[in-house]
Amino acid sequence: MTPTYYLLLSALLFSIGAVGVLVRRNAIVVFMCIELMLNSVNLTLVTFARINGALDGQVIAFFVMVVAAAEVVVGLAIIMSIFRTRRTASVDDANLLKY
Amino acid sequence: MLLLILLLLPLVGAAVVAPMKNNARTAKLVALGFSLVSLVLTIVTWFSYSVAAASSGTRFQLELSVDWIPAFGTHFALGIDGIALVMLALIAVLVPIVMAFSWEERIPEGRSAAGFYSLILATQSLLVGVFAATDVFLFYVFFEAMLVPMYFMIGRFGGPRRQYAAVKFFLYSLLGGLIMLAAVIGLFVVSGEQLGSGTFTWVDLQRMAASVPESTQIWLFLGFFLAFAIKAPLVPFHTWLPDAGAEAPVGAGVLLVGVLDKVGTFGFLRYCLPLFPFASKTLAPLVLTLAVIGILYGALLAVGQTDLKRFVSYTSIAHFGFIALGIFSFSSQAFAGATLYMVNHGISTGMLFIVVGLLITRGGSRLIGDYGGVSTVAPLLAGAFLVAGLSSLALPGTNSFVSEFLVLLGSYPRQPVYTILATVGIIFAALYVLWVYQRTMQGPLRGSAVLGALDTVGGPGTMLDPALSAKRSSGFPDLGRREIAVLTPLIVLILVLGFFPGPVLDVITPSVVATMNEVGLADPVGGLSQ
Amino acid sequence: MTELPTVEVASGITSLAWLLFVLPAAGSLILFVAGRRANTWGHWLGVLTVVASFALGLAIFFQTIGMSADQRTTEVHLFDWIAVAGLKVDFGLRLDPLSLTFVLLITGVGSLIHIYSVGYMSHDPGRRRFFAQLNLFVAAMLILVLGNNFVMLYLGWEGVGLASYLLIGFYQDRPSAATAAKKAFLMNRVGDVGLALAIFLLWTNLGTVQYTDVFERIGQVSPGTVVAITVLLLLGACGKSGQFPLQAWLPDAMEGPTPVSALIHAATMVTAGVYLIARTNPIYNLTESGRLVVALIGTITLLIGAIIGCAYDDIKKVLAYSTVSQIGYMILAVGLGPIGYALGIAHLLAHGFFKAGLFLGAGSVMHAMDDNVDMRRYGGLWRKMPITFVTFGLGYLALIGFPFLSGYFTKDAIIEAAFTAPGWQGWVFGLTASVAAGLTAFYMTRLMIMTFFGEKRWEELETSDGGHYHPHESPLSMTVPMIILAFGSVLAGFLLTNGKALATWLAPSLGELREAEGGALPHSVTPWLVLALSALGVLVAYLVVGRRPTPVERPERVSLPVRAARRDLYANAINEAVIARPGTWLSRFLVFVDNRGVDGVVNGTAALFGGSSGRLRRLQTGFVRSYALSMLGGTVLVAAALLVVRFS
Amino acid sequence: MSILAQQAQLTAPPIDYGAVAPLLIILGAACVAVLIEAFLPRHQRWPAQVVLSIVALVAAGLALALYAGNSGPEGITTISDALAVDRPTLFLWGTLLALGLGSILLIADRSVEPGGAFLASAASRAAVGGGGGGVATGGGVGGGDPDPDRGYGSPDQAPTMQTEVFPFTLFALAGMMTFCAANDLLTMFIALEVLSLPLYLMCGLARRRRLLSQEAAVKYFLLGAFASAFFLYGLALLYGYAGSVRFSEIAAASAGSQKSDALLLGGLGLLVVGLMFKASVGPFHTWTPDVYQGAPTPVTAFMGACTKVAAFGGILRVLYVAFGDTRWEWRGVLWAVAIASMVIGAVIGLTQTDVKRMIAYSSVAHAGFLLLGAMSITAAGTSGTLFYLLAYGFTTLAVFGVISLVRGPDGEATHLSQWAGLAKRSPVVAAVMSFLLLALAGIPLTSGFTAKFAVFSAASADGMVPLVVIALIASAVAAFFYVRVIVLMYFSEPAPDGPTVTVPGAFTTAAITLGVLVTLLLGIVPTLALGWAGAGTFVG
Repeated sequence: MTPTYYLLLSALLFSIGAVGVLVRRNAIVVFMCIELMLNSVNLTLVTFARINGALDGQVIAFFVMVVAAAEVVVGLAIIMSIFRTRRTASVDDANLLKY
Repeated sequence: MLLLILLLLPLVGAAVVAPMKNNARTAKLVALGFSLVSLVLTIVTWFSYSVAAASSGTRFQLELSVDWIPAFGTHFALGIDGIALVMLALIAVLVPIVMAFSWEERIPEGRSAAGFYSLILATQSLLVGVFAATDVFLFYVFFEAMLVPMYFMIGRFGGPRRQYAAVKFFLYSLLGGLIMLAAVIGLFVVSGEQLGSGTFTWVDLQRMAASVPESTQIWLFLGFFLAFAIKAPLVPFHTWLPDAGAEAPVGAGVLLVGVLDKVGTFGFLRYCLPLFPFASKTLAPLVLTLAVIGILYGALLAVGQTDLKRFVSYTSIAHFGFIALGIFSFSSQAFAGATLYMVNHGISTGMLFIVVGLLITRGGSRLIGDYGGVSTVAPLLAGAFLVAGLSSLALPGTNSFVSEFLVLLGSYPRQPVYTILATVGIIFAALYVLWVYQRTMQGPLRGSAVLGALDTVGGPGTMLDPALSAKRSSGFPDLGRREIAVLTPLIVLILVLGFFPGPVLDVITPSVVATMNEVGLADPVGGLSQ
Repeated sequence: MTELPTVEVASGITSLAWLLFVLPAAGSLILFVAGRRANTWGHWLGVLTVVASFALGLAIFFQTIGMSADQRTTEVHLFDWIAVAGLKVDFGLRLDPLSLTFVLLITGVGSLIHIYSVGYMSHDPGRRRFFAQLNLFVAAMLILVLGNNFVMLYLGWEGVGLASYLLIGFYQDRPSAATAAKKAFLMNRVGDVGLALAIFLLWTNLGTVQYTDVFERIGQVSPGTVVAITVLLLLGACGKSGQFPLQAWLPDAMEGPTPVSALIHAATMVTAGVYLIARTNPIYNLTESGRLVVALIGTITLLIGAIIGCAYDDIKKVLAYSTVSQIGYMILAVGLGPIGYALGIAHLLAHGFFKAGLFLGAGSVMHAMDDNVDMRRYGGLWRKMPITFVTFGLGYLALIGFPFLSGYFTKDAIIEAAFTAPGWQGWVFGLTASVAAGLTAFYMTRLMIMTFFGEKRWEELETSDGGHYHPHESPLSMTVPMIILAFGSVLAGFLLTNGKALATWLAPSLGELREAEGGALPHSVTPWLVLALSALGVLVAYLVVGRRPTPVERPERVSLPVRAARRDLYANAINEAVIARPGTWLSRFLVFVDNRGVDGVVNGTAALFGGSSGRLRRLQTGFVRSYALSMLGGTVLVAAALLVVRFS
Repeated sequence: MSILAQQAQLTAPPIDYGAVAPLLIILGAACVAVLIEAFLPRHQRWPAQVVLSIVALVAAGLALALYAGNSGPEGITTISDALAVDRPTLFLWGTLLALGLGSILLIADRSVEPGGAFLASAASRAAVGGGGGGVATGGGVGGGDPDPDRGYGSPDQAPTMQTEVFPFTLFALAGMMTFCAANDLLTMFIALEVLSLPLYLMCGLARRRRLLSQEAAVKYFLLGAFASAFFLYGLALLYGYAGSVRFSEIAAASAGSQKSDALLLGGLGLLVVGLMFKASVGPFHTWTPDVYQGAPTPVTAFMGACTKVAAFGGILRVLYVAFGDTRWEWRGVLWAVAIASMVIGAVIGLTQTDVKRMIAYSSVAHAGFLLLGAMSITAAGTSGTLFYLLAYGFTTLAVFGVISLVRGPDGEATHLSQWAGLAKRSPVVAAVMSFLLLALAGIPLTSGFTAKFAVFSAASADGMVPLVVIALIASAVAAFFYVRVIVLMYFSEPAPDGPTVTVPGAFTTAAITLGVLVTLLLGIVPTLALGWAGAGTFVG
């Protein structure tokens, strides 16, 4: 298999993630879509590392995972807090701030 | 050094006066004191200025230059030529008069006289900076900064639509200023290309002017021109002036129309022409067209006004047309005329504004239709109005005649068609002045403002009964002592400069001759007289 | 080419010539500044300064007349007025026979009228102001005639315009006075534009505005330019002298007090146009066509004035149109060139006497008639005011050219000269002038009959304040000037033309008076023709007016020509329709354009920004997903654009 | 295995501690702050945190000054080239530290609002009591809190505040410092997250208006994460293109250009989007108004000032070092972005009715102006942008400081109508605000003018005259809304139940004074700062 397929796959995943952010209402799901985007990038990185024959890509992917994990902690905390005050996790309900 | 003191003194005054909110009288006295000291210093400056040196080629005198922002090649550089000197003199004369005039001005609720006087002093300082700067960057800084105190003067102390007028004034000027900033930056960049390192020093930029590519000149010229055209104001960039002029308190209006707007025409003469000689010559027809349109259009609009202060503003638009005509006609006489016109217009329109202000103070209305037959109850006021009006229509023997005549005479050889059209404008000038005079001052007593003021004292009756007219005049009083004191210096200047403009012209002439050289043109009629 | 006199620096008493105008100017200034304090003595100061000026003028005159003809032109340099680079405008005086003649006329007649005014204005609360303005006028008029360059001329020119404006509008509470004053100033300004442009042309072509230099170098100028200059100067003259097409202001100017009409709008200021053309004769000498235009304008005006004069019932307006007409004669005369300059000036002087006298007489009549000016309400006054009647009558006879009185010598000389113009011009000018002379006799006779003869129509009428008329002779201060002027009316013509006294005296300024030769009619015929026409005019007037009672109310059913004449031959209507009303419309339209159009663009731009801002901010919906969409969209655009830029 | 072999050779990279000392001090302080939060009794935390933060900032500043004074104009890279400490870095660090100090002062102030803006609520007390540990969010549960104003702790004790905000600030600051010193994309990414994550949390910390605050946090977080993903994808593509994430190697690779430019440009595009998001450049600005409005004002001040500095520091470095040679490929696109940003900021700002939102749009417009400087890959462009950041940061800081002073009965009065006639009630505050607004408008004798001049002249010199003209027109349009506030404050009559102006405590006063002074000084005598900004350029 040529590495290009992996690149295409990751691009596809990235797009799915992006579209998911746009179409889903639940904050958690939106957030998971973003995680999907991050992970698709990991795939890209690893693929490029493979193509280039170097390890940097993989190393970067690890970094990304750690960052993503940290992001999850913070993100969930924020989503939790808003869920507690509003009793909903729908991002569309949070639109007091506009115009 | 003298110029620096002249610049800083009013600023110090402004800072001293500003906190005296609770003691209006002291504040006024202190402010007046500062302005009088400035006047004395300006007189000293006048005599320190050497006409002989200017004639022998010294471009600027009383110079002072300190490095300011080396990264931009800017200097805090002051210096004056004859043109700047007469403008400084105009400021120094007008400011005490404005202060004395505003002495009993009704300050709106919640504002303090200290604030107003402080703003006048601040404006004075910045205006001195504008005229005395010999560094383009410094000039620009003052050019923009002077908007701020004027903005506050209009917005805080003005008439009913002051917010609109102040914002319009500020934004319109700022827009012009920002476009000029683009040109200033462009000039800096071009000077970097031409001279190796960018500079803002006027003299260096002027020296480089001839070698700047023509298309570049045109763009840069347009940038400067637009700002100055808005400030001056030339038609069609004038609509802020009637609003600002009408809503500004009279004192601020005098400074606005009398001095602040002159920065525009001063800018034409000091910056547009010498720095972009090619563009100035190429685009002169455009400017002249605007100028002539301004003369006729402004005059016709002045005829159609119903508001006294707007009327004065529109007359100014016509006058600025004459000044622009003189500047873009490229002859020593026209230049000198335009420069003198700046001074004279400050005096005569300043006086017209003040007289109109006195009228409004008495009648409480700005509408022309609310006045009539004022000369019956207040003959001195009517007389002052007439003197100011005659000066405004450039009657020979008044100051404005000399300048208007010089402008037209100097313009004719190079621009006969424009000059003929402009000359026709003097008929309109007579029309608007005399018509307003007729409607407000002549005829039987009429108009709600006049009758209203009188009715509060005595009932209506035959007006020729002297006893009754004395009684009436307490409702619509004639000029008081303070008011006479305010107007007298202006009347004296109007007459003296009408018959003896020599000392002022002597100061101006070397500088306009230098400007002619910088533009690279010879006088069209110069050779014939030999 | 004219032979130009040598110009010398003034010496002796002549060097004091500046006092001539400084005295009245100072008087004026003092009266203005002193305010009410001067109410008791102000008028005497006014009289004194003008009389002193007159005395000084006489002294200078006698000194000058004692010198040889080629030394009579002198200059006094006071100071540099306007000097920039190549331009140098003197504040300087030129004293030569022409200017001295005018100085004497102005200060002489001026003195008389000042004295007259002391009586005439004695009941007016504004008398001090009146004398201040009258003094101002004398000063300005003297500057006008004394200046040694065109700018000084212009200074005086507009200065007298100002004085005229102030004096016409003297009765400030009368709206009609204010309107008339404004109209006078504006129409004068139209002329002033011409004068100004002429000055610009001279400067452009010659680089100077001094008379001496201009006259010396005018030969270098191309003929076309010379014509332009002469026509522009004529425009100036038309404005000031009430000539066609700018004649309409002069009759309205009668709103001013009568002494003003006498001094300014009859004797002196309105003749400034004649002075201007005479003064610039070296320029006019160069151009045949320029002079032709002048003569034509004069001819048209003298006819118009005479025709309209026949129709008015207002005594001052009749006299005003008579003035218009007589100045037309003068303009015609100077338009004839070297054969006419001196004749024009001679008629000007004679006219100054008799017309001033007539106006003062009219003032006296009005004084008696409670300021009523309608001749239909006069009648039979000769018994009540004999001095006025006699002096007025002498002025009348002088005006219609009664043999051996002033008009006979001066006006007939002009008509005679007019007939000598070449070709068709001789016929046109000569005949028109002759016919107008007949008309003059008609309207003046009509005026005399309606005023002094016939039944006393004022007896049954009430005055404006409800009382009855009590006609009376005027006080001495008024009658003495009238008597002196009556003497002038009788004698001036003979003295001036006898042995060509005036022409010889003026020769240094105007060149030798050339004898008119040839022409349409033989010289011997002309005086008889004019006399016959005048007699006819008198006769017709007697037949039409004198033989039947004059209705007190103006008959409205009159023939077309009368109707036209009553409406100033539609001059005002034309001005109104062509200039005033479109001007008002234009002004209103421009105000609209400025508010809605120009300012509309400004405010519209602001509104555009505001409106688009209001719409755009709606895009900020508050939904996080739409934000994400806009980010994604932006991203796609940026990425796509980058790639497109690279790969296209 | 080669990996093991490499491992055997692995040695710690050399670190120039002198150069990175400021960064380490801040990071260390942040860690200490966490420990304080964990171990000190609640009533001692505030003084301890404040002292720690200030000391750390001052110490970092001193370290920076020391290093800057001793090192030459050439920069160095350190920690295996992960960080570049060059003159722009030092300038940005200095700016960040100073702005950070100002922000800390604003955040620490407890006098403006009793207990400070981050007062722990009764609900979170319950949570604390139950769980024992500090919950990171200040919001807690329970919208229907009966007495949100009541103090925390013992009844006689002054209300204390949620002191977690201090470590957050320090961490964010450290992230920002790393961000603008980052010499490769990975470091940059990490730094981006380090600076972002605390900010997300800080946005949600508002004590009052909890709903708004939390909404701002959610929006900021989701969109921020979304943008991070783009950034990361760009990183990946560039890695694919250059085989490295180091700027200098990307530049070198693009110079060679044997590979597909699609990867380069695609990567650049996505990368730039991520950066633009942080810098709130339109059209990636959509979060800005909402978050600026919703976040507690001191946090907004911190965000508005410091994030802008960090983000543009990063943009400058990326564009200059990594993509300087390919500028002709991307400049056109950035032109469009800059125009969009200026127009969006200036135009939409016109009709805003909330002061904080208005300043947010103003920041969008300013981002457009800044982009002009960042796009001109010249020394003048760099120094101009740096100077602009310094000037803008202080002005913004002071503006939000002033905004936090104007309060109504229910908290900050940010609606413009509440500002009517403020000059009458509090002339000093109105004057200060007017001055700051004029600075934002770019009136001469304020830093705003000097900064604009520096940036625009650099842009003109680099051939972007039309853009400069557009920028100036946009400035004129934007001036309208600044002027409108002045009009309201000075020319309008005050509303009868208008807001009061709190007498600021020493901290807020100090912060505002600092901001105003810098704004004024940079307007009148900018020479020194311009000299620093132009002292050297980026190293690769």
